[in-house]
Amino acid sequence: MAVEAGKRKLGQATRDAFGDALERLGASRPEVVTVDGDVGNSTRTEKFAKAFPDRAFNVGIAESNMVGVAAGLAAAGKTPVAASFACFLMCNAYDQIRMSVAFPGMNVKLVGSHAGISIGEDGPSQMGIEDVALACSLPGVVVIVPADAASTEAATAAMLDHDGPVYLRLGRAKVPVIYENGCENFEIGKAIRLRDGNDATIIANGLMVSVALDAADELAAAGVNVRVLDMHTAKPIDEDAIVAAAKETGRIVVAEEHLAAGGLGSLVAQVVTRTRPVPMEYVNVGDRYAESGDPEGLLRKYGLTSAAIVAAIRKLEDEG
Amino acid sequence: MAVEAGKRKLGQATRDAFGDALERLGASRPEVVTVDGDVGNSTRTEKFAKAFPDRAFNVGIAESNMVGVAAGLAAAGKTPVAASFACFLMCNAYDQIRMSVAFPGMNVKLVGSHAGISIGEDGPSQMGIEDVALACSLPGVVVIVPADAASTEAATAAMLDHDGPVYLRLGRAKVPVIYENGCENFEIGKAIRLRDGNDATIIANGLMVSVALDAADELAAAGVNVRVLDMHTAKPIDEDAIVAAAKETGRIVVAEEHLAAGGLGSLVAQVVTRTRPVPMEYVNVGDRYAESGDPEGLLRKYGLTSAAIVAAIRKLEDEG
Amino acid sequence: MARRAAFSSVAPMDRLTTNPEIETLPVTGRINRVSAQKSRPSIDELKQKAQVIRRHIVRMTTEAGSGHPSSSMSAVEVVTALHFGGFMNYDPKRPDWNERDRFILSKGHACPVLYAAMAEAGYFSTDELLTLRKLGSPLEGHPNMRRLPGIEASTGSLGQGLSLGVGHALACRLDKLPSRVFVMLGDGEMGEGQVWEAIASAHKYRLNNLIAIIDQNGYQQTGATKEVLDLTPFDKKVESFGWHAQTIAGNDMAAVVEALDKATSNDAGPSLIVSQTKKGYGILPVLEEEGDLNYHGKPLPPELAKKALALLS
Amino acid sequence: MARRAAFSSVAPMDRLTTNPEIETLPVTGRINRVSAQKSRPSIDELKQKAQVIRRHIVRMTTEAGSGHPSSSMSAVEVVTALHFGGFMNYDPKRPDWNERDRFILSKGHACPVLYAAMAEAGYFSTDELLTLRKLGSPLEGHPNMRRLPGIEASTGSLGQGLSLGVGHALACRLDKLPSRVFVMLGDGEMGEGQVWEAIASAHKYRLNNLIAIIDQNGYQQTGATKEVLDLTPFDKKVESFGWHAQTIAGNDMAAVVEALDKATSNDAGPSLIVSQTKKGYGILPVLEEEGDLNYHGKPLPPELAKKALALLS
Ligand SMILES: Cc1ncc(C[n+]2csc(CCOP(=O)(O)OP(=O)(O)O)c2C)c(N)n1
Ligand SMILES: Cc1ncc(C[n+]2csc(CCOP(=O)(O)OP(=O)(O)O)c2C)c(N)n1
Ligand SMILES: [Mg+2]
Ligand SMILES: [Mg+2]
Repeated sequence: MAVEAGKRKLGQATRDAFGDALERLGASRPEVVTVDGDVGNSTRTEKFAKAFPDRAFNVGIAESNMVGVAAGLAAAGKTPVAASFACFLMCNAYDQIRMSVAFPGMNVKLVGSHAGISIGEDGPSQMGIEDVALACSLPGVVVIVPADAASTEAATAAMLDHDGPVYLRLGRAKVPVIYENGCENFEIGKAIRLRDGNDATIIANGLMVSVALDAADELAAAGVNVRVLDMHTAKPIDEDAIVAAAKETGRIVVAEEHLAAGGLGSLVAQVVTRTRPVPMEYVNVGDRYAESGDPEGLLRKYGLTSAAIVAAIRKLEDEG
Repeated sequence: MAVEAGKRKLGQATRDAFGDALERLGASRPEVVTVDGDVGNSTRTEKFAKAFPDRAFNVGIAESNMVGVAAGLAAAGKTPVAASFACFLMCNAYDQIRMSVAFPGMNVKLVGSHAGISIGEDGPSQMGIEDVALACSLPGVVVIVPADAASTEAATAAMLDHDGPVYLRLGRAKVPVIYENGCENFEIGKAIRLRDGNDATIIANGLMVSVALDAADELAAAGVNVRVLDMHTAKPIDEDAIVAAAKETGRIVVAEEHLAAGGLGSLVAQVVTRTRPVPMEYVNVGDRYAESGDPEGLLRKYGLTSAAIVAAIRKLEDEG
Repeated sequence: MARRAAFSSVAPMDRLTTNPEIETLPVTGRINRVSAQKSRPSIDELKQKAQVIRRHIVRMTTEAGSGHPSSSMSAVEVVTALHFGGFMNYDPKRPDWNERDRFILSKGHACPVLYAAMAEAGYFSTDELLTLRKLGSPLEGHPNMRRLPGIEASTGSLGQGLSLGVGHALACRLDKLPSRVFVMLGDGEMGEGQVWEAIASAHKYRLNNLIAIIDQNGYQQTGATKEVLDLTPFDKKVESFGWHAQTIAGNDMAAVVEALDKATSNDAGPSLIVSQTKKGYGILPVLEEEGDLNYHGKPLPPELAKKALALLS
Repeated sequence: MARRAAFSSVAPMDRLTTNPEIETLPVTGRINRVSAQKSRPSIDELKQKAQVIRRHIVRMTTEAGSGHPSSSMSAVEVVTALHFGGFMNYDPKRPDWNERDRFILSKGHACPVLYAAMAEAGYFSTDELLTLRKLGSPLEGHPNMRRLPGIEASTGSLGQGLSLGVGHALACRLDKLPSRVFVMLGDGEMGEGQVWEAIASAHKYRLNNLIAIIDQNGYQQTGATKEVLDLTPFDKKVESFGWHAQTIAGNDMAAVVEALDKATSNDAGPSLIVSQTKKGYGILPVLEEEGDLNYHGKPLPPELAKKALALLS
């Protein structure tokens, strides 16, 4: 269930960090409620639900209604957290999110766990690999893809503090620790520069942040100094950080556990072409569904590795 | 109900051209069936349904089931056309399209009418402005956005001939004629060069193709020669045409009746940055829902005008 | 039941003056539910109000040149009774007053009836009705809660309103508010699976502050519901999901008032009113002449509007 | 009914030899429906087959280290009776034979029961069962029709299978095929609105070639269905949508066979079997010992698998 940790210590899965944070933050925020679709033990809202049973609603396997109920609770002044697998939340309730949440700007917190192919054996039906594209196609919705436990904790607090709809993308597998001393400077819409460098930039989110750091380490050993940005907020995207990266490093690789279309890569590309056109490469799942298998094997097979990122940087170097 | 025709003759709405073509093509293709969600008189599948009542199924206001039934029909060898408003089809049945159509590669033809803000008075709930992003996030699904009646007719035939899932995006309003003598060289995945020029390129689809031609005319009068591509297929995208445009014209504007995120612009940007980074500008709805109003007024208010395209080209010129 | 005992809100009377037109009829939405029986306007007064609303619907959609008058017409008695028959507490000056009762028009395309009722109730001037669907007007083609205070839900994609109602009802219960939540659905709309999900969840939580009304006007967009997707009898189906249900003649004001009385005194759980109506009720002779008893999604051309208004005067 | 009269397909007998294991039992899926009554294997033979399938389920999920054995166990009798009790015509060598009957496992997470039945039926070797969920294996965590011939639908997102079944049934009717379509759903899965949309549309088209089975094992992912979302009694609800419905003891092979007999001789429209089962049936003592009668989505650890296999021998 874990993924390659590289040199980093393996920490909690982001869903676990979220579950812990929600329970903790829920204590002092009586307006927070959860709406579940029979997967609270997977998304980890279960912890909140056990602590605050009166504020937890499980509507069964009915994601459309789950989102609608959350929107109604929000309209009446609550801060509902509606959680399911990323794919069932975003795909199965998309019109409800569009019309009942995004369009009226309801203060609903949408939490999708089991994002990406790293869920492993359950296979493609349970993998959210289009969820970021879908979430970013919702005007007014903030989209956060945290990389590790500490940033998830910070993101959960930021999400609850933000006045308006938010989508938080979480993974199932344990992931390496990025922020060893917490992530206190987490701010929605502000990328975090994890590694300095001027030869190229890797912009990553979620699971791929630690993979990007591995790639940067490898390249550093070969004398290539690569900047690494944790672009935890896909929307609103940190244009300044992107423009600076384009200007100062001249090459950008975007790495994400997502389809090519509509993900972080496409958002960065639009900024780059509008501001400072530079060569880019993309490390992602491409345009295909994955399959069942062990998480590590899948990440390798579908090219979400530090080797793939290194190769992308090398390609950009070769081209000029 | 019509939109600005510029110098061009106003022709049929693309939904009307589709309805006519489907009825005609259906006669010689007994495997074609329609599955409707109570809006056949809006999508114009009604014509087919009247001609071939035994092959037309209207499951009522239930888009999820509509898509699932279509997928079952396809699994059993039929060529179902599942049609609704673009937003209800793509947004309300997205998970069904993902799991029952795209993942198993079912030969379902998804047709979304009433795309874009040019539907006018009915307002945002009925406007599909995220449908292209959603459709392009479906591995293996061909996405076509025709510009006028003739190309819609050709696209309808190409869609039925294609073995696999297709999304066809249609508009409600009458649109100017682009292909006066038909569109016989229509080919999925091959952009059509409507205007030659080397100062810049406008890549457009749907309604915005005629607006792009208006902009090109205006610029030509001022001595700026702009290439215009009808990028009717958003997926698979015509990389060659994009690379050539980048190389030969150095500047690209993408114009579409869609949100900024995940649309044609984002697809072109990814190709451009991977192959030949050049400055780009985007003319689209941005990141917001529109409102009720007359189509022309809306297109103006939301910046989908030839003036906006001209301004975008001018901006690129000024920058270098 | 606790929520009944807790009820005490009485809407201030000065709100009566918001809208000049409103004073022509002693029908208001601001009657204390507890004393509704005594102060409720007469059926005749409510019928008169319904007539006023019907005239607004014809005028505003014809002026707009698009819209759904027939879908609005069938719902007039229920919307009128709710807003002016003493069944809903609300304050047009404080649309976010948390003790208000809430009305969600899930069949959002019928918003002309709601806009007309809101104008009559004093949320905005009746003159604004004629801006329907015009660029810049908050009276959009489908209700937009962000632009028009008093609208409880942005609807237009069918099937979503009852889930919103469940959410409101749960929140009101959590906050120990006396508020009731009314949701109006179309009979065609009942084809959406989300509605059945919401029905099931309302029963799970025994939401006795939730009342759904199906406007069974017999038609949906492409034809008669019994041909497109026949879900009648609705009461049997929804009862099988654990709800209380009644079926009434929904264009008969007295029957509507009686049904709302019953529904609002059912404390066991959610309650359904199957309101059997006619699409276009009030202007049926005009539609008959046109040979289209569905007349879905189109306004009356000016000459027919004239005839219709004559029928409604 | 026309579709019955048109029936004439008899599956060739040589298919019996596809899988060596299959010959150990004279139970096959290739019996002409018309003569099913005569050539049908005995209840005891079917029970033996069920036991073989249960052993496969335990072994393959424990070997995989993940999966849904308890969800598979409850469904064994129905899946066995369908595939080996003479209720389905199919040909493992021609999975796309258009006269085949179709089985759609809408509760796709229970695919181990289907894979085991398919291996027993000769679609592939029983050895392959142990590749379940491994990278490269077509026996994915949820059924993938693109990679495993014989799988009729790629499921895993709950709620979608019945709509697919409606599509198949419509196509079979259009093509005048004698095929029947069987769809198995979970009781938790019934919360999905799409299922109710499909139920309504199956009634609209009076699909007498469609049979749905709800595996009412009383649990869904997070607990007992009666606590999470209680939709019982299912028969009353689905009957109110116009279906024929029966409720049976779904882990009793004789009852299952009798119910399938009844369902397949109902020509008026779609038919439902509410199959009341126990989640994990066959290994209940092991689950009881573990104190988890739902045991959702986890394999037995090797030592428990041993105990389970002992129970099943
Ligand atoms: C999800 C969705 N699908 C389709 C439509 C298009 N549509 C608008 S009104 C309508 C018919 C509604 O029928 P009914 O619910 O009976 O309402 P009525 O107009 O008869 O009052 C349809 C299909 C929609 N608005 N939303
Ligand atoms: C649309 C969707 N939502 C959630 C899930 C996650 N999930 C997998 S199995 C399951 C419980 C299923 O319960 P039930 O239908 O009763 O099947 P059982 O396992 O009891 O046979 C859930 C919620 C899913 N697969 N699909
Ligand atoms: Mg109706
Ligand atoms: Mg169950």
